[in-house]
Amino acid sequence: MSFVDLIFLICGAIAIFSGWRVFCTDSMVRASFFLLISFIAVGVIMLLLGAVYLGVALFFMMAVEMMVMALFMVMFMMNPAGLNPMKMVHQDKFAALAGVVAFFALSAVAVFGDFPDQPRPSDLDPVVTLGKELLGDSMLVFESAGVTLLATMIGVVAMSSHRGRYGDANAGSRPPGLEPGGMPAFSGDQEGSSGGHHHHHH
Amino acid sequence: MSIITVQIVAAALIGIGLYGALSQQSFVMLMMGLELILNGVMLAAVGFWAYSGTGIPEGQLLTIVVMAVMAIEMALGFALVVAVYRGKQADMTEALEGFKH
Amino acid sequence: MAMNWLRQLAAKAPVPVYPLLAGNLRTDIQTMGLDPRIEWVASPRHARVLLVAGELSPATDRAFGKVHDQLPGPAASIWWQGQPLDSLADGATILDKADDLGRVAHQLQVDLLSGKHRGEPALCPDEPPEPWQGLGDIGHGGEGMMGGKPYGRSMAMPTDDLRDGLQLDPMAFSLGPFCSFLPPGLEANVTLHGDVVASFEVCSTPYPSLLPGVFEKALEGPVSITELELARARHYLHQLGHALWINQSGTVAHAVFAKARSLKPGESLNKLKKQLIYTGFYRSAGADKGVLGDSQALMTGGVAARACGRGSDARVDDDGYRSLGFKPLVMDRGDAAARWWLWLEEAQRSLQLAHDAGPGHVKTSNTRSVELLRGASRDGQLPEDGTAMLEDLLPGLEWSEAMAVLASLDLSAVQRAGAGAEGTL
Amino acid sequence: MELTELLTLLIIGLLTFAVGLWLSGRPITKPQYRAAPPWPQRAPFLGGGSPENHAWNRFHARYYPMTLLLIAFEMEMMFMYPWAVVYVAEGMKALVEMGMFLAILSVGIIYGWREGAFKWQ
Amino acid sequence: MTASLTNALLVMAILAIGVYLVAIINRAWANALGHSGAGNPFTAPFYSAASLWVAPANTTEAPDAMAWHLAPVLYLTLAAMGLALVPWSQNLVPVDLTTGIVLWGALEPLATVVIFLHGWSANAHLSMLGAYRYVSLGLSYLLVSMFVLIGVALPAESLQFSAVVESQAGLWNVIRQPLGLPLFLLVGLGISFWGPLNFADSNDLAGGTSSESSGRARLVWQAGRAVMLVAFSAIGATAFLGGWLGPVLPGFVWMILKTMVVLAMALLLGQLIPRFSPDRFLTIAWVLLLPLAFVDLVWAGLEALP
Repeated sequence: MSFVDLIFLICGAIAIFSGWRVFCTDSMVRASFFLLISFIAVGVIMLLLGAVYLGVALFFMMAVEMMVMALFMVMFMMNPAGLNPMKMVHQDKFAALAGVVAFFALSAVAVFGDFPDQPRPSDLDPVVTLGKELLGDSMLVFESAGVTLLATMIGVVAMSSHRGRYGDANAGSRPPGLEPGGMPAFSGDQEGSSGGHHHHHH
Repeated sequence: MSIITVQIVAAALIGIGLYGALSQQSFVMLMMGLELILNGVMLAAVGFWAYSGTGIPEGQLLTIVVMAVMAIEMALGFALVVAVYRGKQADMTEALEGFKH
Repeated sequence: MAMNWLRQLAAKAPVPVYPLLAGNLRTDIQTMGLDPRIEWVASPRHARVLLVAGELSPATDRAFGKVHDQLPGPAASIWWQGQPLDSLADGATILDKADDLGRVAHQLQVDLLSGKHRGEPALCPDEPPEPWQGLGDIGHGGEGMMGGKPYGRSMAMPTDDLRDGLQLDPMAFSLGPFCSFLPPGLEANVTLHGDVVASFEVCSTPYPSLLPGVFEKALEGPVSITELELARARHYLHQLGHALWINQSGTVAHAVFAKARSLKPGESLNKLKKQLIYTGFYRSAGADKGVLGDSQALMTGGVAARACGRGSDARVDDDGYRSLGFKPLVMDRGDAAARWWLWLEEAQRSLQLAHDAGPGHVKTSNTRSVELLRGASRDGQLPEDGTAMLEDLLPGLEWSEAMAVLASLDLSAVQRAGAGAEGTL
Repeated sequence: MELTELLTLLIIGLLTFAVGLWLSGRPITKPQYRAAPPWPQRAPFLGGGSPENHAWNRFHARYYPMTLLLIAFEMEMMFMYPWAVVYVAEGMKALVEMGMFLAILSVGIIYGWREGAFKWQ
Repeated sequence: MTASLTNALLVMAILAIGVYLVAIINRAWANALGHSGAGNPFTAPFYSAASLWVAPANTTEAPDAMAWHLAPVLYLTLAAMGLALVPWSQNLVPVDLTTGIVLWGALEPLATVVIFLHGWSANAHLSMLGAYRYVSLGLSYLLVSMFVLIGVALPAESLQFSAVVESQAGLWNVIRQPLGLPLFLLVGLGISFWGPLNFADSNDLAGGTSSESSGRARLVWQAGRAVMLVAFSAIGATAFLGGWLGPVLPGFVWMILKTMVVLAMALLLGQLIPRFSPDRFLTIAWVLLLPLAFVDLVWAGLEALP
């Protein structure tokens, strides 16, 4: 077993272990950062596979995304630090079964499938080929990504902003019905009052 | 490290992610599950790219597209969480059902 | 006792001291901090020695105990201008002269590091804020999602937000009276939404500031304007230095305090003024916040009122000042930066007045109405405490802005130390 | 070879981590179970005041619209790095394409600015 | 393997010297600005470090114990990894990654995560405020930093720091892309939360994220900040001041000199400029600095075209 194999095994184990920890830790902040660790481990595997750009880029993309994830976790989750232990799951058994089935099915594909198994050319520079591709054949992908991201940005601002163009985003909506210490109430009588954000009824 | 081991790791990530996405009540935790699935997909894509023998850039491009999907999913997901919370002060997936008129 | 080499090195470091002000003594503390053998720290966690300045009142005993116990032990206290607490009186270090602090603190540090001084006993009982052990599934003390008191404290419940429509948990706590970033003695119940102040309720007002000796005398009879104005300039520079420190310009603040220690009549503060302008101090956090309303400005008086365009300055009623061609300095912006600006301008002008008054030994003539460091005395009436206005002024401000606004206002009541008592001069 | 560089980076990371762990001393991991500083010392510092609740609660991060914009906008960095490498080789074409891309995204930034996304909510 | 180890030890040595250097320069500036208590710049850092070393550790009532313990260590580690990317001379590059610029870009948000964890894990109010405030800064200077560094990657046609240095053989980037270095200085103050951008550990929060920590944990935290500042200065010198390039003197001497120039500039700014309001800095970063970074990039792009 070579050194690379060893590091691959360690990183694979870290990625899977911390991915699993995400769903069994009480603290939301910990959960987000366990996910980040999982991503970082995958990024290291990518580096080992020779994807020098994607591996490193995964670090910065995911560091930002998980930071934001943690922010929103803490903003909107009750008991964000898991001071009281909790388990907020439904259809637990079914979900676990689905996960296991998916794992075995995909592994079977990996083991029994017939994939090319040759190392990539040693003189290949992954960053340069990617750049050429972006400016050449896949230019459409590139530019349409720009438009999609623009749409996302506008949608995000419109949905989350309080000071909407047409006044308060929640003007006319009723105060929420939450019993102190209880679960959030979402009874039907509150519907129809949410006139401020009808634009995301897709 | 070979294509098979890499794909098995990816499969495990996808499996765990699927479990999370199906079981979690909270919308933000559900997104974590989705992220984990996409994490596995990205790893698989890079694995195929690395062992394809040609190093065609499409493999990398696929990974980037997955990342973009992830970013968009997260941004829109959180914006939705904010909007729902503003109206109902809830972050549960069930609360979203109120929006399915 | 023998010390290992690390402790010997550590003993040579400036003593980290947390200043606990049990009286309105910030100016003195700032001057004492010029001693290179000590270093004021912002949190008691960073300190090895606690300096208790002033006389503790029984009302603050509990709060004192809390801060005292938050120094990581072994730690010890130095008492200055006040009697040690009974429980700590045994072997207490008492400081007689402010200049001695460096030597005394250093000796205490050596004793603490060498183990000769074993540290002071804790004042609060060693138990969690609420009993928690044994409750809940894992003995954490809470149950359900938000219920109980996990780990000894309860969890917050959401409330309406003041700006945004999101109902999230407020952060509520009481602050003070021994916070280095609040006026000494100010105790407040603060509610934060995010890091924006949602409510600021004053529980106990800051310690009254005692008039410096020369101002005492000015209320009794004529005093030399030179002396009076030098004291004034020093005071304003110290205020400005505190604002600089709050805004993370510790080095500049230190230099300002050093300058204030040895002010000379006629000295120019132009260099400092330019430096503050060019480094953007007047545009730092909170600079454009804290605009006082009319009644608030009148209540505060002095510089704060003049920064709001109210030209009241008792010095215009004084023949001594009139003979020097005195005119009040007025600005009309009324925000924190305007007050900082005027502090420096007033200090500069005071130095000029001190210089002009010097040769002829011009004296004050009006004892009925004297311009004090904050506001004016009218017929023996001294300015009263104005901290109540903070309850209107601070809500809505982001935390650092709120703290900067606090550092731009001097709201404590003014008191006479009594005839003949020594002031801060 | 890239792997050697990565190995060096790994060694540096691990070495610093180990040194840092040693420097920061023995951890007080479970304060409630082990000999730890006394309770009053561990109370949050509020200058003599006391908190009503835990600090850990639903905190209103007032810059949240910015973070959402950032997630979307940051995606564009993924495209920019490979673009930068081939920029000189591709010349004017690369400049125009990236200019278009950035111009599109700038619209999003300007929109966000107009809607007050870069302010404390 | 041997080469890797030697390089790693070299970086560790630079790390230790760097912390000392930051302490010296900072005190020297303080003395120059009229701070009488800064002490002898050469010996005082040792005393202060020893003082922190012997101070007892602290913890809080219910901290996230693992994060509380690891955050300072991780911050130091990130700083060391940043330092590892610096090419000290043509032949002396500890880690010459082909995507070094991207890795530096990744260290910044990772540092944000760690700083947030440091403030969060204490479960104390003032440190939490510092942590949240820092995140708003950390997430908004990030794009500026990335654009500015992509600007220097354009003429180099590479994301490798050594290639960036070689591309400056004709003219340094500080002249070719005049907006780059000033913008990057702000990034440096941000990543090490120094001076005007010290939102995390500020005086108005009684020390912010470190208000609850003491002793050796605090020593590691402060050392991490210093190393981060050194790493940033060295990267700045590499990207804008031509790295090891220079006449007469050997390359690494030039590199050290240039690093010290950037470091001294950052430290001076840190002492002179008061802290920004977090609220306002958010707006400034997106509305002023980001467009300026765009301009810098376009400038760099037009300049790099043959």
